[in-house]
Amino acid sequence: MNTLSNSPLLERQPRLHGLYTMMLIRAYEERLALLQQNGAPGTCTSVGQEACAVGVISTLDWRDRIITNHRSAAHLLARGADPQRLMAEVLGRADGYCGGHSGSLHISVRELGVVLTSTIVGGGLSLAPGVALAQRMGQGEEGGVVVVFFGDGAACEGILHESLNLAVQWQLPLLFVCENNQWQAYVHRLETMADDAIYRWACGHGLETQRIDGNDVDAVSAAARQSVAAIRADGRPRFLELLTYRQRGHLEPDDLAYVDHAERERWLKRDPLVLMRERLRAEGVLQDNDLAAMQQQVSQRIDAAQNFAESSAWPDPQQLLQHVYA
Amino acid sequence: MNTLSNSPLLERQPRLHGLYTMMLIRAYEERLALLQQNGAPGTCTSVGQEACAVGVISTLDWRDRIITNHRSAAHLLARGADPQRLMAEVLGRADGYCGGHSGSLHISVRELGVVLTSTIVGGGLSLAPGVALAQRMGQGEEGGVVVVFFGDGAACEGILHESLNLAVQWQLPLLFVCENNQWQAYVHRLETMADDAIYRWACGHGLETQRIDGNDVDAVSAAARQSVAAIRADGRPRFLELLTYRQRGHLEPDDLAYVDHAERERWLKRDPLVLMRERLRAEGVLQDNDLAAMQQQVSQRIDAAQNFAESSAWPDPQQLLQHVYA
Amino acid sequence: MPILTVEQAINQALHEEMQRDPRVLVMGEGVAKSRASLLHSFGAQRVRNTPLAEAVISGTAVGAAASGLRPVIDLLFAPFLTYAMDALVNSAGKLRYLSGGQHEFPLVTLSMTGAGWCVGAQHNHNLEAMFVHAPGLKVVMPSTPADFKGLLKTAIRDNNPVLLFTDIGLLHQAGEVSDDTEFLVPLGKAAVPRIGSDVTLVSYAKTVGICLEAAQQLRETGISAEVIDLRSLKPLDEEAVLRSVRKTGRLVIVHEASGLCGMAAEIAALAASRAFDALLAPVVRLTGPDAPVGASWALEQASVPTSAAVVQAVREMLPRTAHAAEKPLTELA
Amino acid sequence: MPILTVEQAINQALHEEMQRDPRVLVMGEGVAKSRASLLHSFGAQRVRNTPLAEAVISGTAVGAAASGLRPVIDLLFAPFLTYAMDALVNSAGKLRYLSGGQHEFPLVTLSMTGAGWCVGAQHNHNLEAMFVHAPGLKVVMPSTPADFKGLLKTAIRDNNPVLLFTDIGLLHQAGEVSDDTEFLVPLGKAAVPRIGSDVTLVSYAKTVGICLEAAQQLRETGISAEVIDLRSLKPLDEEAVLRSVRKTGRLVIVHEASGLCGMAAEIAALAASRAFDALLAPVVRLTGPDAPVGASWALEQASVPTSAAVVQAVREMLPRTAHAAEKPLTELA
Ligand SMILES: Cc1ncc(C[n+]2csc(CCOP(=O)(O)OP(=O)(O)O)c2C)c(N)n1
Ligand SMILES: Cc1ncc(C[n+]2csc(CCOP(=O)(O)OP(=O)(O)O)c2C)c(N)n1
Ligand SMILES: [Mg+2]
Ligand SMILES: [Mg+2]
Repeated sequence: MNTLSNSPLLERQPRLHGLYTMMLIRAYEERLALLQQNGAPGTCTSVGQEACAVGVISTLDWRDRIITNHRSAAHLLARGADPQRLMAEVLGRADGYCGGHSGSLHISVRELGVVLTSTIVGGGLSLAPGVALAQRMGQGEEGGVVVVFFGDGAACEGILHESLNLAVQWQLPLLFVCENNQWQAYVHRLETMADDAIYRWACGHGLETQRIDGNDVDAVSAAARQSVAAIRADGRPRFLELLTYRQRGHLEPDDLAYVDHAERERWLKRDPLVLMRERLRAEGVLQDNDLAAMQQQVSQRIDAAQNFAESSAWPDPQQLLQHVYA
Repeated sequence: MNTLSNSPLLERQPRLHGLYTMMLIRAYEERLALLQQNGAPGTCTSVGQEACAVGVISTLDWRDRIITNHRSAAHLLARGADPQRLMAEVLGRADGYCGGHSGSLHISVRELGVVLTSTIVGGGLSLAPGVALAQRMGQGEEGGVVVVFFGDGAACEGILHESLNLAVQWQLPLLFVCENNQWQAYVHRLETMADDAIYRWACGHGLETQRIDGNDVDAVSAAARQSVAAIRADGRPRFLELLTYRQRGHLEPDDLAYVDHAERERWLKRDPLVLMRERLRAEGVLQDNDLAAMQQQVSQRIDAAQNFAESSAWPDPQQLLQHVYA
Repeated sequence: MPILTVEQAINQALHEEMQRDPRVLVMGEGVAKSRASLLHSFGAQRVRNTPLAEAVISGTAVGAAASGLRPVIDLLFAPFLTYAMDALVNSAGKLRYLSGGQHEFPLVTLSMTGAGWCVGAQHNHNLEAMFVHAPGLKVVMPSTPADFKGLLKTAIRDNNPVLLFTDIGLLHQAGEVSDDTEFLVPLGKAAVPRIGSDVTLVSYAKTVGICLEAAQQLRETGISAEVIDLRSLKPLDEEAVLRSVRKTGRLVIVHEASGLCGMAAEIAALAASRAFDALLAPVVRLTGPDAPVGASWALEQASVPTSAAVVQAVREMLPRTAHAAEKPLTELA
Repeated sequence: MPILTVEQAINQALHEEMQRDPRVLVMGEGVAKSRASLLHSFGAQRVRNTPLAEAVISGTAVGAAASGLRPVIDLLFAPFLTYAMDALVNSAGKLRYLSGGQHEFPLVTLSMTGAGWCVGAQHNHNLEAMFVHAPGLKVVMPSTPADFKGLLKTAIRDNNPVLLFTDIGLLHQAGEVSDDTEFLVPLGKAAVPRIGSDVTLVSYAKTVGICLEAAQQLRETGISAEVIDLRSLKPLDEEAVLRSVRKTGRLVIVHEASGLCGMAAEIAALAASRAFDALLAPVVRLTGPDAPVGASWALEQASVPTSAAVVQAVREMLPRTAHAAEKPLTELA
């Protein structure tokens, strides 16, 4: 299939490609939310946070490894995961990336370097130093960097402290990316942390930290590019706090009854897709017909994904004990 | 018994009393180290750290609660524990404060407000916010403060982060006291933490922190007095890092083969007992005959403690199941 | 009597006990939202949202319990208890004993698990047996709305740490629940929701329903099954199990948790040592597989023992006439 | 063959495997001191002191294992594993399955426990059964220096997470240990250190010695006891147990861990379901009490099953002539 996603246009214009990926993520997750209303398993969407995933992951190359969590679709799609196999996994089908074993919450795709996804909040923070240690001890590609994505809620777990201390002390090539989306399931983060900032917790460990507008994909990728380059250069960890907002519920369906709507409105005005689209338009990089073509392709791919997923077989319950042990 | 410890001299002179308590602690722990050579269970002594315990605890009153750890003798004796019952406990005897169930590692003495001692490193940090919450919710004496003692090693456990965050967020009347004695069992702390300071980890949580010379009992008590007063006033937590040095081994016996002797020598020159003794002498507060009397009384009490402990009965193994449930 | 779901029964128990005793408080991630009615009635001091930090949530409960409060903590899903193990196993379970009886730990943990939400093994892991194995704790896992209410109320009044596990599959199940504020179900007492004489089916939580279904099906072929709902796993009502096994001579234990060192092992061992002479047939364990539970609906459902499997196990047990002859099979066709 | 203590056997196993495979590394609090010879041979990259932070030590091992290394972590005392439960139970045990088999977790955890140091329940807690109950893990608890070496080497080569528990009471016990670098003991194979025909004593770790003592004492009164040392608790050598029980008809299981949902329950359940027809007497469990272990020497010692108790249990079992008559008691006085 000669898709737009590997068309010369998008290749020439990484920022256009970034916008396209954000659109793909958005459409993918909104489709899943829709399917959920018809009985598919609920998912944790990252609608509103697409610039974090795309901004950071666009700066990585194939040597690098990613660790994600329950809210992983954006990270996976930004890394090039196939929406078909992803959606099949969410629906618990045999053709999913994990054969339906994972469902939406723990999807890892080893061939893409998306390793070790844990839905235990903070789980990824415990695993990441080991992946980075293996990297450093010659098990990965030379110069590879490990990126661990986690939320502001995960930052409250003690494992953040242990993970930071170990990464700094052992000089591990690890980029901590905290997507501070204001929410920890149904609790606003200001209810769980006295300070307004997560990066200050990291500062105490003496590593370089930055706090960035997580809805501005250009800003995110600039910070990530700089951090990743620094890690490649000296092998030491860095920390990014990305300020963003979870626009949809914690887990579909979610009536958002507990949400401060004024706050949400403010963030909706800064929707990362709209911000980027308008910026690229203003810069003359994005033409209306490109946008239409992108939109059309996104729809096609998501339709195809749904088709693929829904027609994929269920895993064979006879194989309940397969994959328990190596 | 009309002991010196409640003599008018010591009462008039709290600093003399402080010195006396440090001497008592030192003698008690050195005696246990000696007994260990004859088969008594090994103990974790706080020789060299006496000023931390005495400095902090001298500023508390009976409303207050203390949480300690495996290295608790100084805290207990500073709080007024009876060396006889303490030693009996260490020897695993029925007359020990915990009926021999605890041994040296988890001694709590509820009647003294020394509650919930855990030998799991970091255990006390997990329990302390709850004790402080009960205090705040009216279960303790009005205005009571909770003090949790922990080591630089415990500060590496993730629970420090969780405990600090909760205490700050919930505004708990809790004083965190980190006795940074340079050692984490057989590992020097500089091998486990990149930064030289523990208080900076606490700073990130936005609570008032101080770093104090833990071998100077006057400095410790001044800082503690100020912190405790502040907590009583506004009910919010504070943090003290006390810089000190573990002069003896982690657990008796210990050949100290792994120790940097130059560093140890530097610290031995700043032995907290010697520092205080010489200061009080120079100030004219301590006379030679007072010192001799104090020394004599300390010896008598420790001899009596040993006698008591060694002649105390073993707990009855028939009662193995007593005290499992309330 | 009013009809409540399990969820409502839990809330009612919390409400009544908070009303009765001002020392009771509820803490956990989002409890002030998930139990908004409690927040409304008792305020933010006693219904506390916590940070995402299970280790300190549970440690705080332990510290508070020893200091005069009676905390109930909601840890959401059972696998998250792995972060709470030091506080629960090393502190709550041991510090009373190690202190020679100085402290009491009146605290309750709530958590959910089991098949039903297709969320996979990091949410769906029936690990109650780990806490049964640990000393100093109590463990309950009820199967009916009434028992949820009555056991939770008793747990809150108990001076020891009690873990209550909620089988997700039961959350919306409804049943009669007394609104008597003194309605209590004692810890350590099994229920016998069905009396029978040919075989004893021992279970707890959701699989009690499966045993009852199986018993009904067996009845149709003339086999009389007794169903025991343990309700409380620790303390365990050993006598109820032994009494029944001594009567029926046959024992099938059914639960969703995996088998190795699980409750079924404990019950089987109990029978093999203390009802040995009464046993007429090999003891049968029907449990979840010794595998993590997959998220896919197909895998999740296959991890739960079915009534068909129970029926089959009992059928295979009954033709054993060597011993069975010694004991007439009541109403056997 | 050379004589080594358990401690030395462990070190030798680590040394040989680190020599053989550069991906093997050792991490833990103070390992560079406690295993100085490893540090000397393999350097600070592969023998790593860690901060005091069991959660991230174990998580790091899991992450490293999935990424091509073969970590061995020393977590010191078993109760400290409570801080490592998420990494071990939720990650190491489940993430292979949940990923549909994409990852392997070749890692080993070492920890000690058991009576002997008068340190109380926060150091002395035999909680191996918790990990037997958890899916996806393997658990070994050897009793001889040779088995420590052979099982540890096999564990390091295994592509799954293996927990090796060391009974403190054995640390300084010495025995013959092969210095063949390919000396391996398979996981999942029990040993039969004593063959007998009247009763089967099943045990592991330190209490194997107690069973052997008891067997010796029983021998003097003409009773022939077979002793099975499980060595590996998961995978479990079910056949070895069943074969023996089918031969002797009598089963006593002995361990220091407490009983409820422990290994003895599992073994008893196994016999009650799969060697039922062979059983001549009630199965007996002799375990540590369902209580935390006190530090006092007097309490600690009383928590360990004794050979006298084993002898007595067997004696009480044997006069049961009703069934015993069916089977001649070899050499019974
Ligand atoms: C240890 C643990 N506690 C609680 C949960 C339930 N839970 C899942 S996601 C979530 C919120 C996490 O917040 P954050 O880390 O900020 O990530 P976000 O969902 O906002 O992306 C919670 C409480 C869990 N999965 N694991
Ligand atoms: C969770 C846990 N890990 C390890 C140990 C073993 N241990 C006991 S004390 C100690 C050192 C603690 O260092 P620190 O907190 O600085 O206290 P210190 O001993 O210096 O007073 C260690 C490693 C333990 N008891 N608990
Ligand atoms: Mg968040
Ligand atoms: Mg220290």
